[in-house]
Amino acid sequence: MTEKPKFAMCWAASCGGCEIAVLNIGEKILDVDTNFDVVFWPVAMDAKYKDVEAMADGSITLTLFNGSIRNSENEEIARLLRRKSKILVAFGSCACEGCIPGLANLSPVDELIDTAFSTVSTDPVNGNRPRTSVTVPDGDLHLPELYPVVRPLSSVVSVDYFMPGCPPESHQIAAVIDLVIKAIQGEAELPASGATIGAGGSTVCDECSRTRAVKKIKAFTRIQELEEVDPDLCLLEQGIPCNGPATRSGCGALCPSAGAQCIGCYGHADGVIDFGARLMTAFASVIDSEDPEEIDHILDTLPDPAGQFYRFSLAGSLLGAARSAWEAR
Amino acid sequence: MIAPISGGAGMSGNGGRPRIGVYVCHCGSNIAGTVDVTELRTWVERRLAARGVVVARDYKFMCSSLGQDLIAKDIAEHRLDRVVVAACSPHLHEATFRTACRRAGLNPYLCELASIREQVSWVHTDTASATEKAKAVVSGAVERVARNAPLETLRVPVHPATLVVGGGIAGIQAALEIAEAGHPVYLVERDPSIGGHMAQFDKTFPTLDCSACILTPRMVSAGSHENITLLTWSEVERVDGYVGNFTATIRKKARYVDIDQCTGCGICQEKCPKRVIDNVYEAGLGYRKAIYTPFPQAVPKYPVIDQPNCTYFIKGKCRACEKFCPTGAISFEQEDEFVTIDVGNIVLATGYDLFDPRRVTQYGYGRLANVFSSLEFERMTNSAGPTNGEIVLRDGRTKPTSVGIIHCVGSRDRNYNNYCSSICCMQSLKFAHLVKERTGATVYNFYIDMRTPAKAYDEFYQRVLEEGTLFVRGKVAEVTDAARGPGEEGKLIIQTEDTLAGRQRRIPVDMVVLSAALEPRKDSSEVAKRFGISCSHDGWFIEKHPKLDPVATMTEGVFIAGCATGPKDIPATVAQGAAAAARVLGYIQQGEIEMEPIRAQVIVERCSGCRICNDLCPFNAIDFIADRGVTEINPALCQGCGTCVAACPAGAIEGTGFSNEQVVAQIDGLLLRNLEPTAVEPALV
Amino acid sequence: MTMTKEPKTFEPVIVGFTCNWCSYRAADLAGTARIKYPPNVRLIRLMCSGRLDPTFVLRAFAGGADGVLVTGCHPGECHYLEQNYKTLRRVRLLQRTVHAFDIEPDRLRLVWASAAEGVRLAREIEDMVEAVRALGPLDWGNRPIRQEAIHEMTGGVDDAPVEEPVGVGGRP
Amino acid sequence: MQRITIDPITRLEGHGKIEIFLNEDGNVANTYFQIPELRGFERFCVGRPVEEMPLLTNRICGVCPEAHHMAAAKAGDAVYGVEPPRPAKLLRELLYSGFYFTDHTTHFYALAGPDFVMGPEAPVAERNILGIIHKVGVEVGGKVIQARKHGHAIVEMIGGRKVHPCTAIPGGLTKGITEAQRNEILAMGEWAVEFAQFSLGLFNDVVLGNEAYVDLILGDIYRHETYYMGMVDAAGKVNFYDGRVRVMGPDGTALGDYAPHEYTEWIAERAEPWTYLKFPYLKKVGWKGFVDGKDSGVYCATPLSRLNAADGMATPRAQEEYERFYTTLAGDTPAGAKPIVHHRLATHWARLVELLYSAERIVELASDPDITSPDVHTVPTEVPTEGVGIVEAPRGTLTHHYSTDERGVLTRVNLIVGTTNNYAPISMSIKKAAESLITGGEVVTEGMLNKVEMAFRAYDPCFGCATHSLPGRMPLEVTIRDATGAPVEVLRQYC
Repeated sequence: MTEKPKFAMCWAASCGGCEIAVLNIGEKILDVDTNFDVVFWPVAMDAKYKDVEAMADGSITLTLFNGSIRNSENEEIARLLRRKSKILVAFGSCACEGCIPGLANLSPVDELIDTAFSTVSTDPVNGNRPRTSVTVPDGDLHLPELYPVVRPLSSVVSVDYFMPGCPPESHQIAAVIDLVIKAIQGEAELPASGATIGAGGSTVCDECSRTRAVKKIKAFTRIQELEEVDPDLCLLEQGIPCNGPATRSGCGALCPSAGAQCIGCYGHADGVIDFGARLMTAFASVIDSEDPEEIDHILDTLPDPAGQFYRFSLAGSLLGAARSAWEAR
Repeated sequence: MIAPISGGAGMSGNGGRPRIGVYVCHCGSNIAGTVDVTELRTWVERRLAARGVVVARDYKFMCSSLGQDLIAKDIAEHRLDRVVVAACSPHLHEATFRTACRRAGLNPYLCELASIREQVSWVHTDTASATEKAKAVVSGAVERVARNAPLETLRVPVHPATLVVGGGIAGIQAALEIAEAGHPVYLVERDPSIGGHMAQFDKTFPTLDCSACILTPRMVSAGSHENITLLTWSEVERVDGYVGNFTATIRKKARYVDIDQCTGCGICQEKCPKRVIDNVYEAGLGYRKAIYTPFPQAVPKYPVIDQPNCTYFIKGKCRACEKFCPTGAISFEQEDEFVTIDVGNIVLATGYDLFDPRRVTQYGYGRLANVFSSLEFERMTNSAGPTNGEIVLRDGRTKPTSVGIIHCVGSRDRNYNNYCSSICCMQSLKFAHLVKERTGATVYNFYIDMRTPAKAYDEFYQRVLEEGTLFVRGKVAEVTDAARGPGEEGKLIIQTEDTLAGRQRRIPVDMVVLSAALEPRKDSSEVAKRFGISCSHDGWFIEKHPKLDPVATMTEGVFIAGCATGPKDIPATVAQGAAAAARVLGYIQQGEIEMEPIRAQVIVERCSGCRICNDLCPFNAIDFIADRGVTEINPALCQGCGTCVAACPAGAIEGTGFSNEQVVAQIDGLLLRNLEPTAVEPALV
Repeated sequence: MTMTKEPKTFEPVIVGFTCNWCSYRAADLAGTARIKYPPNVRLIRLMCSGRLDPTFVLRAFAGGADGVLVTGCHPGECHYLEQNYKTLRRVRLLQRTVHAFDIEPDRLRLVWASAAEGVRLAREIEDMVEAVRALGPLDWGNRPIRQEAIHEMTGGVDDAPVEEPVGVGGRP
Repeated sequence: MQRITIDPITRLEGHGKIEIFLNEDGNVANTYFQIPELRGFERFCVGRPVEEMPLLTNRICGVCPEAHHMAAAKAGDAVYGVEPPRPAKLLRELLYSGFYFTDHTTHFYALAGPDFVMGPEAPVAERNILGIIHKVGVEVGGKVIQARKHGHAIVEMIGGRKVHPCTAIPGGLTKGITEAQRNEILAMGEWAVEFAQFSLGLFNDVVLGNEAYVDLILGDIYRHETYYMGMVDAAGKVNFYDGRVRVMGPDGTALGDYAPHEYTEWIAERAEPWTYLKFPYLKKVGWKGFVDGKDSGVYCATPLSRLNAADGMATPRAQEEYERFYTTLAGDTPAGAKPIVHHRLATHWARLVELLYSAERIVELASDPDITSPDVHTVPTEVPTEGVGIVEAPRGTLTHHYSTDERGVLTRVNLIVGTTNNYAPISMSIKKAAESLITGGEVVTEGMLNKVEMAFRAYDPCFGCATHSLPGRMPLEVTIRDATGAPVEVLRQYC
């Protein structure tokens, strides 16, 4: 019989949640094993980086890539797997748009290090800071240099599919694996290149069971400051800055159904270039005032616009990073 | 770097790379004088070929028939599916070139104008930088047009009836024109009678023919016309729907007179014991009864009971009118009544309010007895008026020996209104003439500038000059009765600067007439909102285009005429009434209306029903379909502003004609990002 | 250190958004009246300032614009009645947001200009060009951004052969 | 001088990179365990609203997000000086116990287990969960998967999501649980208790029943006499969610204990220029370098540490195991001192004791009448200022410290992540393992690689989050270079 299609899963800078999500698909894992020849999956198996280099270009059928690009090594692996893979999937929020760690792009990388090494509990002892090359009594030691900004996978290589979520929901992962297997067996069509898979085409409100009326907001409220959160009414209408309206559907509106605002981990909907732009315009639209001063007062109740609008998508946004971060180094 | 806008799927309907023709107009030397058109054309050829440009030409006058033929020829020969004309502002020639394209078999919306005249050659001087900017502008237009979709204009049926709001001469004119053409009209007037301000005048400048003589026949035929439903003592409460299909709700205020019984004999008015100062028609100079028709020639002839002033309504007894009415038409139980009507078009001719001269305290109106407002003076000179046409002081007897007429009261004055009320000069000249004619008094006209532009106006000015009226050029500082010398005793002294003589003057007179400004109706902004149109900051209704479309508004099917759009004399007002009627008739004639296909549209499968957009449309075009949990947009109500498109957090609303694709591509084109290669590891398959 | 890369006199590029009814006509008027202003601004016509999607502004900055000028009808004079108020709210929020990206307030301005205010518009443009010139280049043009954003917008790369365009000057 | 580089290529937040320098005699001169990555949460959390911290810091680690979620929520409570209602506290701890149950299960069966069940010398391919299944029967595999499912189910019910929960906010939670959910959890809890006992049984048979392993555990390779840290409740018993942090001396006499807000008096962090991670140590004792003993501020925060620091376990069965643990391993303890176990490999046993505790705790909490109360949030009334939140992460005491402006927007953030506590001891264990296995430049065997790995896997380090996965291993590459630096031999494992 002909050999099985090859499967790879790899991460760059990520937290491991995506891997856990994949493991949480339970029995489906076995389908992967029966239908694919798993050639590279460092967390799960004996994988030789060099073996991948040795493979023919395009010989891996499906590669799930999670994590963002934070250093040269991340980029190297990304480019290698792009060359070796027929279908490269940006898997999870980090790979798709940078995720929470992308917020680092609001400050220059040196500031990140300085801050981490000047906390209240850190010894000021000879103001030690990590250096990329340092000589110790026993010899020289090297640390990889951090890139000035976090970047999503697609800013380094072209990506065939995007699978959003922090992490992607297990049932969605299972569905995608099913689809690919069917496609390989010629029983199904793969979506057009560049498409987003394992998610809905609309936004979270579509899956949210909360009732909605016409929105008019005189002030945004912080969830912990609300005496009584109405369990059935749209959170945004209660003044809670919920990202649901702009966030792609697919999770099943988990957070809103748990009484917490959507924080936007599934990224933007189809055809959108910049998540923040969509959410910004949505919030601006529901502000109930035409008086410049009052508008400013209302906007003051949103203490952190950049963080609110780009919580997950900053690295993948049109601006990508603050100017000071871009210009660092 | 930003990846280039690539051709292909997203770009042109026919798939693959579009075939764009670019035409650079010299506009004689208007453009070519500043922009190096040859350099521009060759740059387009060289750099934009990869973007789909297959033909680039420059030509002396693209808008000429030869220029248009040039495009038509290329569309055929080079199978162009897109056209960019780099010329003047789209507001000038977009229609021209789109029509040219349509004639050549290309959908007109696949043609874009790049304004390199108004926005480049006319505003910049340095050829090099102007040419560079022109390149960017054209590049932007090329990227945009590549993503234009062929569009078809929307068509909606037109209800043949028309609502005319305002029974002044403008409204009457419009109503008659439409009715004469054989279509039903509802003429709504808030006062008891139609006629408006014109009914209060005696003579009309410059011909001095009697106002009543020319107006009354019009009022009568409007009142009796089989196609006109007169709704006086009525106001429009609300308006729904859209062009061709409006529904208006009208409040018919209680008249307390059953017009089916009333013959208009007038006995009730004789018998009514209650006299009321008539502040409206008689400008406070005369009296009327508590049951009244505003003036003898009123149309309709039925009176109304002035409820707040009627003894019965105050004290609960009297009912004199009821007692004496031969037909038992009086009915105190009457209540406001609401009627809803369906109409296809609306004409707003709501007129103006007169500036209250009390506001200019230094002129003493209301304080100094013999200072009169222009309207008071109109009534005084009216043979049917309170003084039977006698020009006398407040005492009602003494003829003035000297009269001062002050122009521009409340106009051309930054404290009140910056604009010129346009009729005051002629009105003041008319007053001067009437004073001379009827009293032989010395007349002074105090003016800032004399404005007599229209037909036979300046001749009238010359005539008044010859009659010996004295003209003092300068703004009057004050009117006072504080005499400084024997000559001023018991007189009104007009303190003014004589800018021709170059000195201050004090001129004692017996009577002062203030030519008050015309102002927008107090409630003009509410009215505008009700009809979905807008007002300028000083309160006049805004026309769709001040020159090219003066009687249309941004809201299709709602037209404006007369002083509601700004001060006008009677001829201009009548002309506008007729013009509005003509526009309405045009629509009715077509049976359906073509609407610009620039509209917003919901991609239902992307709509999450978040309802962010629901409150954004002032035209109520956005509906939430509760059972399906999605929002939809009514294309007929949508005016195409695109606010909801920009607001949709899901990117689920498309803006036809101004899609994100088009605008973003244009931005990239303007910034010349479209000339760059991409820099990522490409996909394999 | 960005400055050193720039020519002596830095010529900022400003993208301007105009509404079809007021500010674009103001620009036309400036033209017909031959009022001069610096060529650094490139205008885009929208039907209404309410059409201004924050994406447009961000795209302009990301695409290399040093400044963005948003213009519309005066409050209360919007040809679509009240849409420019929505623009006002959007731009205010946008200004707060881009601040976190170190984009100075002067680089994103909102100006009301009626169809009659050609001079005013020209002066506003002049003023902004100078303000941005003083701030120096924003230099976002060469930053790597998410590629599929463009993918989504414009479809895949088209490799149809490029045809030599016909170019003829003067008479046909 | 020779240099050996052990460079795991699997990367997560600060994955490990080990440099071993040999002297001319071919003996270990020194080892450096480098963390070559930093993400800068301390910086970019500044400017964010404090209520977002439980959601943002979740993303520090996808394996133990619950720990950060809780620490952040507690810091949030402290910032507002607000006391969550009792039901909210119970629910938070219940969620947390569910998480502990999953996490400890995963670690024992996927990582530690194989080392013992299969043996450190067993072939690579067998030393994983599948190996265990083959050896002790298929049903184990099923049980392990079941255990992870139950744990995640509890987390999802209370936390709203399986990974990266979202319900904890300053003052409590956004939601409670229903009666039906309580019963479900109760059932899972009872199952969990059995499973934990089964696991201890397995450990007892396979490991303690095997001389070689007992020697390995009690051997000197993995023994350090350091201080130990762990959170204890009012009764001095181990608690994961709340209490005071107790510091136990190597000799079994307590150095003292502290409330969260006092942590800066107790903990300081040493920065070295050759790594992106800092070395926390006991301020009161001081930094003496990578050495153990009573005079060195180096401390350890692991399941073993928690047992060493506490007087016992708060649940009956776990308490029994606790006692058995010390009678078996502690040996003779000086009078008045608390029995202490210094053998790092004993951590795996300690972890199973905690596994049983977490299971019993699930049952206890789920049985509490308050657990279904809808009263799960107190609205803060104080002006937010500053606060510290501490929980016991499976990998060590986790400290979040926030300062905010009057709007509750963060102005300063300090995080001491579980694993960081153990950075120094891990480095020491690695060095010790290397020393004991490399002598006279003797050619290193693959066993050695695994033993080095075992040295730090005992700590279950989070910068090896990779090693949490099924049926994972941390790939290592060792290059031996001669004095000139030229490679003599390269040994690889899984890379």
